[in-house]
This record gives sequence, C-alpha cells and structure tokens, in this order.
Amino acid sequence: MIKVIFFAALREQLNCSEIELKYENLSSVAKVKQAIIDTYPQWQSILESASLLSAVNHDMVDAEFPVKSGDEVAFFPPVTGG
Amino acid sequence: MIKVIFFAALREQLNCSEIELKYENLSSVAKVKQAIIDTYPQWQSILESASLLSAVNHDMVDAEFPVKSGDEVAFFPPVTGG
Amino acid sequence: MTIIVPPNNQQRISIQKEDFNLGDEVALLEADNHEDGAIVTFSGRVRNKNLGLNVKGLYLEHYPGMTEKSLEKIVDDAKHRWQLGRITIIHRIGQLYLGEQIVFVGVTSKHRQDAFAATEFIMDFLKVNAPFWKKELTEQGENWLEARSIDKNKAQQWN
Amino acid sequence: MTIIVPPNNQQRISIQKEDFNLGDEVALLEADNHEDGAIVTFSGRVRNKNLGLNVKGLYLEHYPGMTEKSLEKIVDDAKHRWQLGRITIIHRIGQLYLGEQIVFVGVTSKHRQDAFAATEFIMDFLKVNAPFWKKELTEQGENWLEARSIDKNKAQQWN
Repeated sequence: MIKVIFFAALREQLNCSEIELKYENLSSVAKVKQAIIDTYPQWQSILESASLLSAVNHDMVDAEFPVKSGDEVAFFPPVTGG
Repeated sequence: MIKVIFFAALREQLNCSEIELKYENLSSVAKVKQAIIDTYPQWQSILESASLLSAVNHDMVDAEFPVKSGDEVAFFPPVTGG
Repeated sequence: MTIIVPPNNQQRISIQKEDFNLGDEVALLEADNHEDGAIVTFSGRVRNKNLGLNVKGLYLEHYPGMTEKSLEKIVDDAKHRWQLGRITIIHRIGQLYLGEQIVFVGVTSKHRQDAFAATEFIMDFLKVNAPFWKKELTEQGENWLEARSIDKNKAQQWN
Repeated sequence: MTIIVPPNNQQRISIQKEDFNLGDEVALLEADNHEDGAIVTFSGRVRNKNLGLNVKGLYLEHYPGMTEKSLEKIVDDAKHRWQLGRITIIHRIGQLYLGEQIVFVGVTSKHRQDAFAATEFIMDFLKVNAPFWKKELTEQGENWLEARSIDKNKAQQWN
C-alpha cells in the first residue's frame, strides 16, 4: 500500500485529505499521481497543476523520484510559512 | 581659540585629554596637528601615526579639512565599539 | 518558566500552537554561553496588509513530521556554511490574530557576520522548503496565500 | 517599566551605562506597530576570548556628542537605502563584565530582507565610524583593542 496525503488549498479543492493506493507498479511519484487520476478522473486538472509540489517520506522530491510500497507520498501547493 | 581633545590609547600615550590652541592660521586639521607638534615636540612620533583619525565638530574628516576659530578638533585611534 | 540550559552547539526546533516570549528565547540562547559574542534574531508577526486586503488573522497549517525534518536540514546546511553556536527556530501553527508572533529564528556565533548570514539563510529556506501554508482571514473572506516568486529568488541566491 | 509608544518611523539612539532588557526593547519596537511584519535584532556581549587572552571584562570609552551624531547619520543612511519602520540603537559605556550586553540594534520593516540588510549595515558602520574604544581587562593586564581590518572591509562592501 501507498499512503497519499494532500494539504492546504489542494486538500480543500479535492475535498480529501488522505487516500490509500494499492502498490501496483507505482514506481515513481509521477506514476502515483497518474494512478490517482485514473481512479478519480474529476481531479485531473487540479492534480496536473504545474505548481504542485510533492514529498516522499517527508522529503521534497520531483516527479521522477522512486516510490516503494509502504511509502508516504504527499502533494501540496507551494509553501507559504514564515 | 581651538579646542583639541584626545581619546583612548592616544590620550593615555600623551597623558593629556585636552589642550587649547590660539587660532593663528590653523586653517586645516593638518596645520592644527603641526602646531601641536611645534608646541610639544615630544608628541611628534605619536601624533604622526598614520592610523590616527580626526574629527572637526563631531564629524570624522581628513587632514585637509578646513578649521576655523571656535572649532572642536579631536584626534583618536581607529574605533573599536560594537 | 523553567529554563533548561542546553549544552553549547545545540539546536532547538519547535512547532507549536502556543505563543513564545522573545526575551526568554534569547536568554536560553545566551545562558552559560560565554563563547558567542554575537546573537541575531528574526521574528515575524501577523501584519495588517497583504495584497491590499485588511487582514484580521491567519490560519497556519503544516505537515507534521516533514516540517521538523525540513527545518533540521536547513539548520544542518547553515552549520556547514558558517561557524555557529546555538540555533533556535520556533514556528507557530493554528489560528493567529493581528500582531501575534508567527516565527522566531535566533542564532549565536563568535562573529556577527556568521550570525547575520545564518539567520537570513534559515528564513530564506524556511520560506520555500518548510511545509507551512497560510490562510488569510480578511474582512472580504478567507483565502490561501500564494507563494511569492521573490522568496524563491532569495533562496536561489545562496547557491 | 513604563513603555512609551513611539510614533511609527521613529528612531531611538541611547548611549548609556545601564544595562537594558532585550525583550523590553523588542516590545517597544512592536508596540502599536501593525504595519511591520519583520523585526531583526543584533546584540553583542562581552565574550571570553580575544586574541587568546582570558577576558575578564571591558572598559568602553566614547566621544560624547560625536557618538550620537555618527549613529544618527548611519541611521539616516540606512533609511535612504531601505524601507524601514522603527530603529533602536543602544550602546553601553563604562565598565562591563563577562557576558554583559554591549550593544543592541533592532529594526522593523514590512519586508524581512530590508530589516536584515539595515541591521547588518548599521552594525558594520557602527564598527568603523562611531567613536567608541574598548580597553580589555584580561588576567595578563589591560590593553586597548586594535581595530580589525575585516571590519573596515565589511563596511566598504556596502559602497
């Protein structure tokens, strides 16, 4: 399984904070995102926003970063703290 | 008259904190310094130190800065506050 | 308040709902620390204007776990660049109102230029890498803040 | 302590024997100031090593009148370079012991980069233009500190 979590404006747009995906060849962040879109096609335009950031196991990573079963993947808008 | 004051290590080396000079053609900081040396020749090497700074009426100035009667002229080592 | 004196070179990172006292934080950074002559602090507060709307307050969301990890990495990077003593980062979360403190960064060092550089570096990377998000509460309603390109540019200048 | 709230954009320069409280100074800079989200402070203290000698304390001499004038000029220069809110400079004189505070600079601004730059600028020019002199009291005796070329170089970098 892969745990996927959404934050801030993205979570509100999707109206969803967390989903679980079966790990079936989801070997990169990009493939995880595509699997979500395949399951929830109504999220496509929101999840394909160029500005969205992603993290795997609490590290910010890019779309090609490898993912393995048990990982925590997060998607969120650019950060605005401080 | 011109009031001349010395600070910090310079004051201790000269063992003098303040002198007054008659204003007689002391039209620049350099001329004030020369007049002091003429009066106190034992101070020559100390006052001719290249690192000494000077101020006229509370503004840091260089040797060619004009001086007029009634001015307060100060000589001191490089500053070390903060 | 009980003040626990950290050993030298220690760092403290706190993500918290509660307010903090800047004087107490500086006292902690200085306590029993006679090696570091310089201390630089930054603090950020909720101010009353952003994009021309009247701000009543902010709601601050974060990503628990990743936030701490990202701040630890920023602190590690700073310690590799400069000779630093103690470092404290406090970032508040939840509901904050006008004038309230949001963030504190404090750095001690033997030399002032190291303390200045590290404090600004930490803030610049916190702004682009630490997973916090601000929702502004204005008289016209709520809205998530957009990231600013100036912050991205500031962080890139350190490369 | 009675806190007098200064109008915005005001500056405060104090040369004093007495110690000061950093938290109180920050409170003064922030009081009734909802426009400035950023505050940067620098404080310098007597540390225990200089040139390898054990420092017990410092004696700080200054040039009354010129000191205030030189600091006002530095503040004016900073205000021409950046958009600043309130500025406080406190510098102590006389006998100071290990760990005691020597100097405080605090600057508020709408934007953090202005507050960082101005605080460092003020310290850099204070170090080379403000007429203070330090005599160190060490276990080996007293000696006037020599100015450091690094401080001159730091100030020249702002040109």
